[in-house]
Amino acid sequence: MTPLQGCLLVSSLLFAIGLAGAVTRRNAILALVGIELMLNAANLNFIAFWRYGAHPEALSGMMIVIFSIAIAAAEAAVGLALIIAIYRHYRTTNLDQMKDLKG
Amino acid sequence: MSPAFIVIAIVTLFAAAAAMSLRNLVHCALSLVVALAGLAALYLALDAQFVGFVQILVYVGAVAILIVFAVLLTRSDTTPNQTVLSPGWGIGIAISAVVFATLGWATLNSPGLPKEMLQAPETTVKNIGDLLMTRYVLPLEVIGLLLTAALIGAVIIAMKEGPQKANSEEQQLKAEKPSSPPLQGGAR
Amino acid sequence: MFKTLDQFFVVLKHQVVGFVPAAGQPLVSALISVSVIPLVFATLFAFITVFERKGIGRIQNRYGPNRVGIPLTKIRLCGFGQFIPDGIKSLTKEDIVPRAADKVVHFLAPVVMLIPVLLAYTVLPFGRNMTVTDFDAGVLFFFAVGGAVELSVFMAGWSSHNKYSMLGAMRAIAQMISYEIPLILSAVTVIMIVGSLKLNDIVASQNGYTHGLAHWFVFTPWGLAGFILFFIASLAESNRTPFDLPEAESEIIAGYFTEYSGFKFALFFLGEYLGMFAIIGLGITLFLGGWTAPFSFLTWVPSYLWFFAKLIALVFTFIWIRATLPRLRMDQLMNFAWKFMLPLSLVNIVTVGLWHFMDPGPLRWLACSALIFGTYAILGRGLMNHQKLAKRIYRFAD
Amino acid sequence: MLGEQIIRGMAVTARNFFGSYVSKNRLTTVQYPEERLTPKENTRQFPFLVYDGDDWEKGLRCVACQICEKECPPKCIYIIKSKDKKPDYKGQPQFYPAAFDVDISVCMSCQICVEVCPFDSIKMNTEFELSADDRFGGLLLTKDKLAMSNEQYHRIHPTEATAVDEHLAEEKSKAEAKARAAAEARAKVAAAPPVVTSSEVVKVV
Repeated sequence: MTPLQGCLLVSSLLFAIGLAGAVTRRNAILALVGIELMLNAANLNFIAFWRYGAHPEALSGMMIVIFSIAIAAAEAAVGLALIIAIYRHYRTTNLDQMKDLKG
Repeated sequence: MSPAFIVIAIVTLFAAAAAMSLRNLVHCALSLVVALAGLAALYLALDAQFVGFVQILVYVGAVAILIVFAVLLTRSDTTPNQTVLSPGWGIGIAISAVVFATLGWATLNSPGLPKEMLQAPETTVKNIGDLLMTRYVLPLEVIGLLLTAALIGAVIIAMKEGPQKANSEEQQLKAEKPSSPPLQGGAR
Repeated sequence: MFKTLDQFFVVLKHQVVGFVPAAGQPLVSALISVSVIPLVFATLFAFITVFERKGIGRIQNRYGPNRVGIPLTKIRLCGFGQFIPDGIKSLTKEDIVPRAADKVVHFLAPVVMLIPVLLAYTVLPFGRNMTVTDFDAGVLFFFAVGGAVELSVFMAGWSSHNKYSMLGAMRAIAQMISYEIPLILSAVTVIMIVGSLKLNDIVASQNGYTHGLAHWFVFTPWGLAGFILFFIASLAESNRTPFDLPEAESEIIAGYFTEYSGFKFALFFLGEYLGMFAIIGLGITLFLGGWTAPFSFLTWVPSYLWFFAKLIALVFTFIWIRATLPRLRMDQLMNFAWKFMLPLSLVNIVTVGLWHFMDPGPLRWLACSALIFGTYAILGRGLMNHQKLAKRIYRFAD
Repeated sequence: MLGEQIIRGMAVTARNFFGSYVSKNRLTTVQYPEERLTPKENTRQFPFLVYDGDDWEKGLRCVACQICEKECPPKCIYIIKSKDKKPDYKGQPQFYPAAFDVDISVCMSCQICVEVCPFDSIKMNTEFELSADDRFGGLLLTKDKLAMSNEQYHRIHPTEATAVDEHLAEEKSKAEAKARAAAEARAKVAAAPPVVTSSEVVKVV
């Protein structure tokens, strides 16, 4: 196993953990946490490929990760704002009880 | 792979698993912080210093606090005796296991992956800044716009509904004591 | 002679490392650096606690502690031995953990507080050639590890299962996040001028003299504004009066460390003071020229002495402010951060751009000063207009 | 202008800071064990028993009437009345306390014992350094520890002690005048046929 494969395996395991959490947990906040973990797994992939790739001096992988972190922060802010707004309405963060989006 | 990398990777994965499986939401958030800090350490091990610091600044400093605040703001008393998992949790676990198997198989069997690490490139903050201002200037502007939109959107979504309610409260107070001047210096 | 004095510690470390076989040299070098910093700053902390008590005493026309000197002798040292009994007391006290507390998180919180604070010291230049690691993104590293302190505050407040702790933690986090923005924005001005996030580069660019006066950034209009903004924000970041709402004794009985006692409380106390020194050290590096001397005829004084002299002077200003100003109210605190500090620091960034592109001369000075001062006057007026000070009326009490 | 008042306040505190080093009379506190303020005349801490003359056992004014024991709200006074009598300052035979204990760990310095004492024998002390290493015995003041001479009483409460002395002297002179009158009457009775019955004499006394 080469170092790059090790990085990729770690990132795919992280992605699987995030996916499992996002799909199985009842709580909306934890679903969001799972999505964050999946995003981070993708970031790790980018960094690994940048580092082991043919042209690390181009910094392209790093750039994508910087933008992706910015997007993830925005996503977390909006997602949590949505969860809080829904909580105000339904008094719950349980995803199974948020079945209708009529408002 | 250096032993440090392996140790950090194991800690990160365990923390991530804990973040997804613990019962107490605050514990979940705290183990998420450990996982994210571990990822930052992985970035440092891969010579991506700037990204590692940004990861800590954004995730540990901001996103984790945001999640913790959300957990505290949405505390409900009904959850403890219910299960923490959705009804179809078996299928979810199976899907993610399949995803991991596919990704792992693809990783281990791809022929063209580079084997050796090249000489670490000079990645000063100055280089990153130059690139952001030349080649990536359009994405940067778009990100700026997105962040502004997200900021405004988050504020509007999470804002308390109804200034009417606050008004009615004020009117009630006024009706209670019509002659009294407005409260000054007191807590609102 | 003065040169050797200036480089004394650097040479000493090289000598010590030279005794070690070559394989272990990096490790020993790192160990020396890592062990010296906590030692020096813990000593400074011990000294500052007494200094603070004495200073506040004098400001309130009291003596302050003046009894304890060197133990087992009659030498009193004006009471500067007071930290010895204080330390013994807090280390030997019973460590009480509430029954309802989350034991693991309760235990981890002080540790999580102290580690990032100590990490922050690794990038500060204490003297010429005296930096532990000079990261390329030093300022970013400093702010990144500073962000982890909020987390420990939350852990302490949440795990105590006490409403006052929780309130204090919430106040602390809200305050720290709000004031981190003007803090970073005021540091950005310096980074824009220097063009580097490396703290040694920032010091080097201030290490010059015109007519005997140093090129410190605080001697420019934007630098002065930036320094004052940074100073106020660092007061809030280190939870000092008048921004000490998170640990307001009279309102929420010491806030997030209400349920801490003994050694863990001492760790929190130490972490708070070390955080204060670190952020002051950053302010010195960014605006006050780091270890450089203010006048060219004073350059013979060893560089680290300048750093610590500036540090102690600023800490004294903190103490002076603590003894002068009362605590703010929560809404005043937030108003001040978002309606005054943030716009002013944004205008300050614009001013730095103007400063960068205008030709040197009195016109540049005039334009930049006018821009900052005008904004200050307008924002200050807006802040003052909100509060129509009148006699307080108690509606329900009488 | 924003910040103007802050600077003014900082100037005030700075003036205090430097002024406290320059002028000693700014410092209001006293370095306690070495120098101490003289207690105010009406300070009161815990009770003591006044005695006249040199011998405290003989001169104790207390007659063991036990009024203070009954009136004491926290019940910190404990008195045993003597079996025999001895003459008081007026020369009359009176009981005296065989034991008189005040538990100052219980005493709340209310001064009610002083108010009720008809013989001006219990007064309040100004002594406050009463710490002891024994919680029970050390804070229980017995008769010998409570006794304090009239001169000492004059030293700590001069005005009050003078008033008390005047009052006692008046009482004494009155009693003496009365005794003289009674003696004269008795002499008259002895000379002339009895006019006053013996029961009336007793009443007068």
